[in-house]
Amino acid sequence: MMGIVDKIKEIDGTKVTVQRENRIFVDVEKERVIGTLYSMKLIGFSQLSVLSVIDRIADNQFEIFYVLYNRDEKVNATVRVWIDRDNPVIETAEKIYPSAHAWEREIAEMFGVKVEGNEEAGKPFILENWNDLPPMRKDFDSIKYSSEHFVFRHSEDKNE
Amino acid sequence: MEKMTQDQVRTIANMLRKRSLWMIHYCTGCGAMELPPTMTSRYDMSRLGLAPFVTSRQADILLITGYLNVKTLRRVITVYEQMLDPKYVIGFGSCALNGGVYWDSYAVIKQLDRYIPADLYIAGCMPRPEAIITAFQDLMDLIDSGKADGYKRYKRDLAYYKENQRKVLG
Amino acid sequence: MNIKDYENGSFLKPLASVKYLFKKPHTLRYPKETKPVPDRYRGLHINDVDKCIGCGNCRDICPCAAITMADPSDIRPIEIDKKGANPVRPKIDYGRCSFCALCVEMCPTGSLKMSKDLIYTSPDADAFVWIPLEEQGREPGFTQSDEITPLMLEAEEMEELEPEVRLKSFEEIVHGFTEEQARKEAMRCLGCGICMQGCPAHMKIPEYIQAIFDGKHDESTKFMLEDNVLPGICGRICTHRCQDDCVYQYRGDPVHIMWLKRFATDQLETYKDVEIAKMPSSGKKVAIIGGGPSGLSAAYHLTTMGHSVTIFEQKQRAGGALATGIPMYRLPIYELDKEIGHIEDMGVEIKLNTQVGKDVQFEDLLRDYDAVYIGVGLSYGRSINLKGEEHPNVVQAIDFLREVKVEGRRDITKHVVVIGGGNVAMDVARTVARLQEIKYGSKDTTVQTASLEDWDIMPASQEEIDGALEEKVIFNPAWGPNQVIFNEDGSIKGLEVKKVKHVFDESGRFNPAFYEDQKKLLEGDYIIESVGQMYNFEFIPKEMLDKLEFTPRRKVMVDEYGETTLPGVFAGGDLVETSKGDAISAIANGHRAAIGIDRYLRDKK
Amino acid sequence: MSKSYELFIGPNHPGIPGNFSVKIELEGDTVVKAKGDPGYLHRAFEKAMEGRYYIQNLALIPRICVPEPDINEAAYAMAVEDLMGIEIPERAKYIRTIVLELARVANLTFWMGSFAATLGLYTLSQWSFGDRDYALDLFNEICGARVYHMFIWPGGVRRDLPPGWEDRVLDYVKYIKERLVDYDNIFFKNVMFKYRTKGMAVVTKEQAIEWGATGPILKAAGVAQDVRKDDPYAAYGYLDFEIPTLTDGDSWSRAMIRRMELDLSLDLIEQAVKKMPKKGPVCAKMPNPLKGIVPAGETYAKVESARGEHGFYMVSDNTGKPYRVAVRGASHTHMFTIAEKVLIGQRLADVSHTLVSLDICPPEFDR
Amino acid sequence: MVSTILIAICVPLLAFAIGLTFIMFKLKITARVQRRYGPPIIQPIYNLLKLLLKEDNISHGVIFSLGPIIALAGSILAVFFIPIPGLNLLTGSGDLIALLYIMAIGSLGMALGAGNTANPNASIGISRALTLMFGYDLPLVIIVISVILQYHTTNLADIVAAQANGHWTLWTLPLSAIVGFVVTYGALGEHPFDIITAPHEVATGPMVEYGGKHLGFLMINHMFHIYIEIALFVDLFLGGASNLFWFYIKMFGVFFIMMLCDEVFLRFKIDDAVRFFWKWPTVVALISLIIVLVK
Repeated sequence: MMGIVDKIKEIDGTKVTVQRENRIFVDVEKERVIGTLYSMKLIGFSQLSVLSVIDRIADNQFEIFYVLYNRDEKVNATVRVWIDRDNPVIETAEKIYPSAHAWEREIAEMFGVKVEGNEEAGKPFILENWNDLPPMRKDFDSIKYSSEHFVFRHSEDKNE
Repeated sequence: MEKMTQDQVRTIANMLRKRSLWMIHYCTGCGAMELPPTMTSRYDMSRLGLAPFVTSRQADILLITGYLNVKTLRRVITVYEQMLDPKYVIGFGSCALNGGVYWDSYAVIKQLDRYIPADLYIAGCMPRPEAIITAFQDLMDLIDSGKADGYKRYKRDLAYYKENQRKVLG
Repeated sequence: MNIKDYENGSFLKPLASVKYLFKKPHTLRYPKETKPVPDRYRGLHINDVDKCIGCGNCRDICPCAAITMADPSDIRPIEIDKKGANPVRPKIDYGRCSFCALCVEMCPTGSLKMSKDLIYTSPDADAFVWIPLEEQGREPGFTQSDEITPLMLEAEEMEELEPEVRLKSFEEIVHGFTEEQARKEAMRCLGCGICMQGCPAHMKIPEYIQAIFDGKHDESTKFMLEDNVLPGICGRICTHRCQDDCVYQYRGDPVHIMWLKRFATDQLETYKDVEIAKMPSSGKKVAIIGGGPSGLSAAYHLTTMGHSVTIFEQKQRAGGALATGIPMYRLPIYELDKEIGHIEDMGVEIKLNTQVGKDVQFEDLLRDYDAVYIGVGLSYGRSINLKGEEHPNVVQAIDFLREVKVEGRRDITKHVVVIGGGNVAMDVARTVARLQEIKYGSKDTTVQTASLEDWDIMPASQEEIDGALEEKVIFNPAWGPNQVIFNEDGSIKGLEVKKVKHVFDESGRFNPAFYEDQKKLLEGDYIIESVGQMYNFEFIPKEMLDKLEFTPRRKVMVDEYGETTLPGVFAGGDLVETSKGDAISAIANGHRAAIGIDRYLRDKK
Repeated sequence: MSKSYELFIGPNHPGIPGNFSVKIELEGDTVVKAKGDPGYLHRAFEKAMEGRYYIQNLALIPRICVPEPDINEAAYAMAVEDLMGIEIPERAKYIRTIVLELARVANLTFWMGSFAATLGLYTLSQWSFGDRDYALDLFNEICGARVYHMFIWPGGVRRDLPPGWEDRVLDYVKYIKERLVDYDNIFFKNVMFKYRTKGMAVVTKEQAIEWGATGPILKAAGVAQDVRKDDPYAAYGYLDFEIPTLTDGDSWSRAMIRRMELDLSLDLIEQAVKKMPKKGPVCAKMPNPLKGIVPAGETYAKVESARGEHGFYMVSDNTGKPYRVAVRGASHTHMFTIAEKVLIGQRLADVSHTLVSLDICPPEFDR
Repeated sequence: MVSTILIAICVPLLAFAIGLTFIMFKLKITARVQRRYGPPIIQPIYNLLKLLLKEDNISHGVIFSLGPIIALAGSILAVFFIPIPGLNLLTGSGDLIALLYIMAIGSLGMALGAGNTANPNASIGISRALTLMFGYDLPLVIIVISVILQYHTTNLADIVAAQANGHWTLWTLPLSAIVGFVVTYGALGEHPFDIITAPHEVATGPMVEYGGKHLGFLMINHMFHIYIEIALFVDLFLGGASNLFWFYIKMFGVFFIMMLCDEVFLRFKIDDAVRFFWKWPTVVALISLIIVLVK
């Protein structure tokens, strides 16, 4: 496993943390993320498992993470990149990982992240006629929205 | 006299209706997971004259199998309106009653009967096949006694239902 | 399997399946045929409402917000004023329930179960909410297990000095929790707040334990000070009735609320940094007679309400029984200084060595102050008129303890008999044991107690009894004192005791009866009477004292705000307290009186 | 016919596995474009989990994938255990293995029924759904629910096995093995089955790797990738097994891979029951669920579902509730990356069975 | 005259009754093979009556509503051409040829009605139905020709009469009989030929928009259809029957074998089905035809 860690370390601008056996975290700058992913694919991380976002609202940042898998070394590496929450723009990874396409559509819808280069990101995907904040953002209050839009039965004797 | 015959016709019709209930094959939620066992050889609900049918035009019962997402609700309403009278709706499990485990979700409606009239509810999350079969039998009793009149209510209170539907569907 | 067998399809093999045409189907013809429901089935709930204490843990753990706590009285009457219980029971909305049974796992009493019944239909959407009862006749299914439970049933062990070590000095026995232990113990708390009812002061126990868990000790102390001005002291000597009510008692060890309280206050050198809301000055003056816990409590709360308060304390040290009665090994003096110092910091004036009726006149107080609070407590030992008690070696416990704690008395005889079975008697006995150990090295010394009550009804707390037993105190339960037996030289030979028939009569009143023929002699040359204390109202002028009314049990009669029948005169502490007469009760009714005085002062305007 | 027209397969359509819709564009009878339209089962799990205690999420997680709920429980529990640094007892590992494999058997029999139904063989669906029911009864015994077991939880499993359960599991394994002979006869060895599926909906090895396929799709294309082997969890590390692979990557190979996996699962159950310690704790001591906090950190826990790699990416911020949980369902990639491409060029009659052959489970990507 | 009217009423009723009992048996046989008990034996009657008692009907225009009626009328007409022991009505020279044409009316009627809906599933279903008809018509025509050549008549009653005393076409022209069986099977639309209604593909195809009374008519039509196809096969190859009992037994025997195959086979794709019909059945039918010609 350490061999692959060294290989990742050789990629420009990466900060590698080994969490435990077979789990690596790679932190990169926003500008370098596509390059890093490309290099990662070259060294064997051929499968994109998850691509999603963590809303770091306290830091006013979005953390975008790509969980990659190296089939030969049997190692999972998570590439993490922090982007500005007020202007969340990220370049698409669909050219490198075709499966990123759908994940990017999802994060565009659920977090309002703009994905440059992905034509379908931003079009309705899971939601339909949604006209509120992107729902997975931390500042979207699901319970408030529910009580505004739906009516609970026996709501008089519940404290919700 | 004419009234008598009408009543008799209705009684006979209800008797026949309850013996042949076709449910539409539409899995709206996870409660549909207990339908295959109910439909197939282990519980075999066809013993009661029930059969899964494919299109809304042919079906008599609409099963709301659990939660209803807003996006699904739109289709369910269409399906319900396409079905021919008399038609019946069974709400499965907690979610159809009051949102169930998704009570705080922004995507799931909380009360089925605000949007389409439900004739019967089954408790459980999800109701097991025995409960589903019991529910079908209860529905048959309701049909027999003429109490399963959701489709009449829908026609009568259409404005109410449409208003509620418009509120969530926009 | 060999994949080659499957490479070529067969036309005839499928036809073999036609054989099932002639076989019996495996259909379960429900409802004609049923299959057994397993024992762990998670169906509709059952609740034994008599066992249930309405703690609301099921509501808190429910992922679906399906449970509300409702009054079941119109369906099934329950015992409303059950101790350590809320008069509500879970009401379950089956339009929410996900049948996860976490409520069952979390139920501290084990009253809530799941049944084997999950077949329920109704055309009425409102018919899916009810209060589950056992009477609904469902067969129990999923129940909790003692091996695997999300509850942390075992309490943290508290480190104590070994009996051999602790006897050698008056050093505090209990060390207090370490940070890690306290966190773990605080984690156990479920936050249900049932304990708050048990606490006379109704302290915000869940809140301060949560603050301890979060590591915010000053916030925790702030919560404590809202209801209890002496949290550090209570953290050591409290009778912790809260713990008796803790919901963990049904399946495991109660949370050590008292020691958690002690831990939090111990983390703070002073309470100066604790944010305490203080109201603007009202310009009113209140006099408080007696600097015991109730007086201190009333004084502190009145100060926070903006009144200026003066305490008149007869002795050279404030604190009442805390300062004079409770032995050092339970309550070190510095802790008292810390908390009284905090009260003084808040602006309470304490006039020590000022005896009302001698140095100051009660009438003057009534005149000079807007209100007067009497919290003199039971500061005189009660005699049982024992034959031979005039002997100088027969002393009152309260005097003995004061001498040891305040005046530093260290002399003791080799064989001591303590009369009484209460906590004070334990204090005395254990103090004696220490003094004997220090003086004689425990050689040929005895200390024994004689109490009317048998083991099962002994008023002393179990911890104290255990502690005393560890320190080799000999108990004589259910032996009542008869008379003191003297040697020829006039010294005491011992105490003659007789066997107790019963302590309380049929109607539950205190009315001891003895077997007159069963007697024995407890040998000892020093007898300490510890059978109760009494008050002294000599400082109140006769004409006013006549107006002061008392309850049948000779306590001062007060209204719900602590006001006596004399206008503007309030009372609290052991003077009014009819139950155990512990510090926390005194603190509680001091607080209550403070609220009453505040109301009185504002109404007076 | 050059004019193309659109057709919605689903959501109200028996040819779709669950409440889901695929918009296909047809030219004549041939698909020229396919687009998945998810969201009919969207319940906002990831949002809801952020607002609940770790243990409360137990009620939510099995609902992420309805036909095979246990993988969610296992992956979730593994993620929490990883963050808390807990090692679960040995016996719990084996129990988890048995439960997971039994769930896989249930899921695969269910899948067989659906697959046969899309090809028009309703007899097999009737049989296999009925046979699956016995597995549900076994689940019913250990945890009191047929579908949403909520049996595997952080720290181990929720209860020890009831007496005699292992024997009943072995009986069930034996029963299914007998039944499989009939299944083979009517379906897997049926000439029509071969005729309908051979060479259909091919995902080659290169495509499978490039598109990020996992599970049976990858195995059918010739890559032996399986989380059970590559990153052993539960007791898989102690068991002896080989990952089946085929080379063609067509619908037939995928079906046969699932058929082989069924054999493998039955074998694994037998092994696990045999090797399992007969006594011992089944759950580690866990903190009070209302207060217990999980140390801050991020982790990715994955298990092998019947569809492929199923993972939970969990972020904790040192409180009692997860900060973010991202669920990776294998179907996400299989639908939006693979199915949309593979469907092009198919006949209308094959759309439904292609979707089932890729084993699309809509709740996994709707969440 | 009275007897003619009586027969005109009785024959369709008889045909309907036979078709109905076959549907009843089908449900039970299917259930048993699938290891279950299945619906009550008279379930089809409940179904039918329930459909006819549906309170409202959705129509997509006159043609849509006419479709099932045309289909039904065509089927009833076809019934009259088939000789039933003791009840021969419209039999005469050339009736076999006429029957072949009339039998198509059912499908065409349905096509007419279903084509009027906007639902693409219906149109696909219709195109499949017609394609499938093209598929099985070729071998059907060939074997009918071979039968006609064999007996030198186009009168069904004569053909039945010629097979008396056990000289069934099945024995004399076994290859044609086998092809006839396959074609009849295909025409019934059972597995693997249930392409038209395939629920998982086109959601019951032509019937997708039909409900209530229309669906009821289509169901009645289906019962007639079963009767016509099997009765024709029995008349052509199994020598008809001298009385109703034997006629029914023979028909049931044929139907039973078909049902067993129905339970164990998967569905063809439409082009495969057509290819199938044009391949083996056609070749075999041609061989049989040649045999007849050579004889």
